[in-house]
Amino acid sequence: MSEPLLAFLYFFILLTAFVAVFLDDLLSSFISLSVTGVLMATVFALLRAPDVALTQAIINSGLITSLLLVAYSHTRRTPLPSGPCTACPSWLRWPLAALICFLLAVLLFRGMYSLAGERALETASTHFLAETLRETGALNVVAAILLDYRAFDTLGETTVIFAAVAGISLLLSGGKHVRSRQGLSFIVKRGMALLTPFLLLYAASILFLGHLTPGGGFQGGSVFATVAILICVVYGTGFDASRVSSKSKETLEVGGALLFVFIGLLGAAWGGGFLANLKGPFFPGTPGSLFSGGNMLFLNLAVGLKVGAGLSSIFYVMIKILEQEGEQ
Amino acid sequence: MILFALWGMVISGMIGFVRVVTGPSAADRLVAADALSVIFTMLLVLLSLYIETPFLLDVALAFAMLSFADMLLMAKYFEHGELYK
Amino acid sequence: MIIMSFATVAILFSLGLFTILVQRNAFKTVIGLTLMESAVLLLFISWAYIPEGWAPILPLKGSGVDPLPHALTLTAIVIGACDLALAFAFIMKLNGFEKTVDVDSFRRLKG
Amino acid sequence: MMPLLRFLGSVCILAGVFFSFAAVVAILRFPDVYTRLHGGTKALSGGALLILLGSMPYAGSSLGALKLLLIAVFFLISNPMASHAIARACHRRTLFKNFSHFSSETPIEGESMRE
Repeated sequence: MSEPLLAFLYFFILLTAFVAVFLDDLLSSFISLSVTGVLMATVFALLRAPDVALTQAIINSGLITSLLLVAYSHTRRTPLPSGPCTACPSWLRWPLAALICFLLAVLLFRGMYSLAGERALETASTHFLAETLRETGALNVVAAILLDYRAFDTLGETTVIFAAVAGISLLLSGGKHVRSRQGLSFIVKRGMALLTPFLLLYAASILFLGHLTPGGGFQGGSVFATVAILICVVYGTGFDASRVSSKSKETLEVGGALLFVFIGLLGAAWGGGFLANLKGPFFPGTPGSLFSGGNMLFLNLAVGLKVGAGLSSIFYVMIKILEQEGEQ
Repeated sequence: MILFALWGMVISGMIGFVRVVTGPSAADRLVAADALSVIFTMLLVLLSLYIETPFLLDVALAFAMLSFADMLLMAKYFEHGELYK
Repeated sequence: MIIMSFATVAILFSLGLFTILVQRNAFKTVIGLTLMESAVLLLFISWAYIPEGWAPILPLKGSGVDPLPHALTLTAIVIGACDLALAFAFIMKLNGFEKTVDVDSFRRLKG
Repeated sequence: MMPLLRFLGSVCILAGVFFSFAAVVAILRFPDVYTRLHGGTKALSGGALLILLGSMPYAGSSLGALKLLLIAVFFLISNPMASHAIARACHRRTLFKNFSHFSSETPIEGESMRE
């Protein structure tokens, strides 16, 4: 296996992390943060985890960097904080913190070093790898774990997203709906008109093939939200609000959650317990085909609706604040 | 041979990162970020050939799209900011 | 090979903590938070790696890698991204009040 | 037939890596933003295209080759657009503050001019 390549990637991650922390200019620390995220995705791919690599690549550059840039351009006019720290003398703050963190690093490494025994598959993982095709009909073992063996946990995760979306729209609400026509230049608008259907098609393919190839509800929903951001950015928020109004985004989001719970109740009504897959009314189908994972396809659709609508409403609220500030 | 190409892309990624750090103005950092996103997509493509898992091509395409979205976001919302020293 | 990833995890985690302790800019605190979170993800995945393993997609060419930590990491990434989005919203709101991004000035806000 | 394709593919990949390396060095060494943008994006698009086309015979299945072609098409559309957006943002921002040798051309009256 390529040990030196992995070692160099680890070194590159640490380098970008140091730059992201110690550089005063905010833009370069954001870019180095997104480079750290991409290198993380590359390392995950090298460590044979394509599902996690896809999620990390999408969430890091689709969600974290975009939100960071929007929040940063909102605070562009405020001066950067500098000068002596008011709480405690700065000579005490730097060396003390450095000492504490160095000790923490040594302790962490010591603890992990003692646990780094010979790695073998535990009983649970061997069961998953062996039985997934028979018990759930899905090919992607990680999606099978997420959507069939631990589907209730995924329901909890979608409620976390629901709480985050509600919190953000509550925090940044207020202010009239801005109908700004101010978008990017003409070439980018025509180009986006050419490109948007293919982006949506690719997002749908990630969403619906979640149980066969790496992908699933969250990743597909995030790509849908990114397309929503692109439309907001390129054509201006007025264009986006008139196409998919925020009311319909909320109904889509709540609809996704209700679909998830309905599928669970359907399994329970069939006598197989809440969110039961093959014990419930769903059939496994031929292993490689689209309708093969029992209720996984519909669960992915529900999660995708929820995440896509939720994240795009987050972006719309944040970009609306930006447009308002631009108007004054 | 593909490992050599992988090493080439990682080193060019490192050099591109130097421009992100030393770029005098935000515009240079934008340019370097655009170049880095292309280089890391190529890194993911070559990686998917090197370890023979064809699923990483989805990761590369998804990452290419999303970094393109970030470029447009940066280009737009930095117009009214201090972009060029 | 596992030792390298453990060293990276330890350094990344303590670097994130150092950023939160020292930096005064609210954005740097969020960057420190992101670094700590990705360090934990790296720990999960490097623990799940088995030297001659293949990706856990079923027509397995050989012995599979441990799929359980992958599922946990997926949940961790999504939830981590959600609370970062909330952190950005807080920064935008606080910047609306205080007109600055300095963490010390946020302390004066009471209630 | 396949070894010939793989040989041609490896030549394309190495050429692509060389072009990417040249593009990155161009970004590092050129004097100001516009030349860096010009050099970086053009050579990098060429390098990326060469790597993608060169790695088609190495892709496992024909589906993999189709995905590589998809990525190449996406690059052909999105890369020029991204660099256009950056150049335009930079151009409208500077409004010739620092460029004496440019002709006194008035800035482009795009519909979204706000200053």
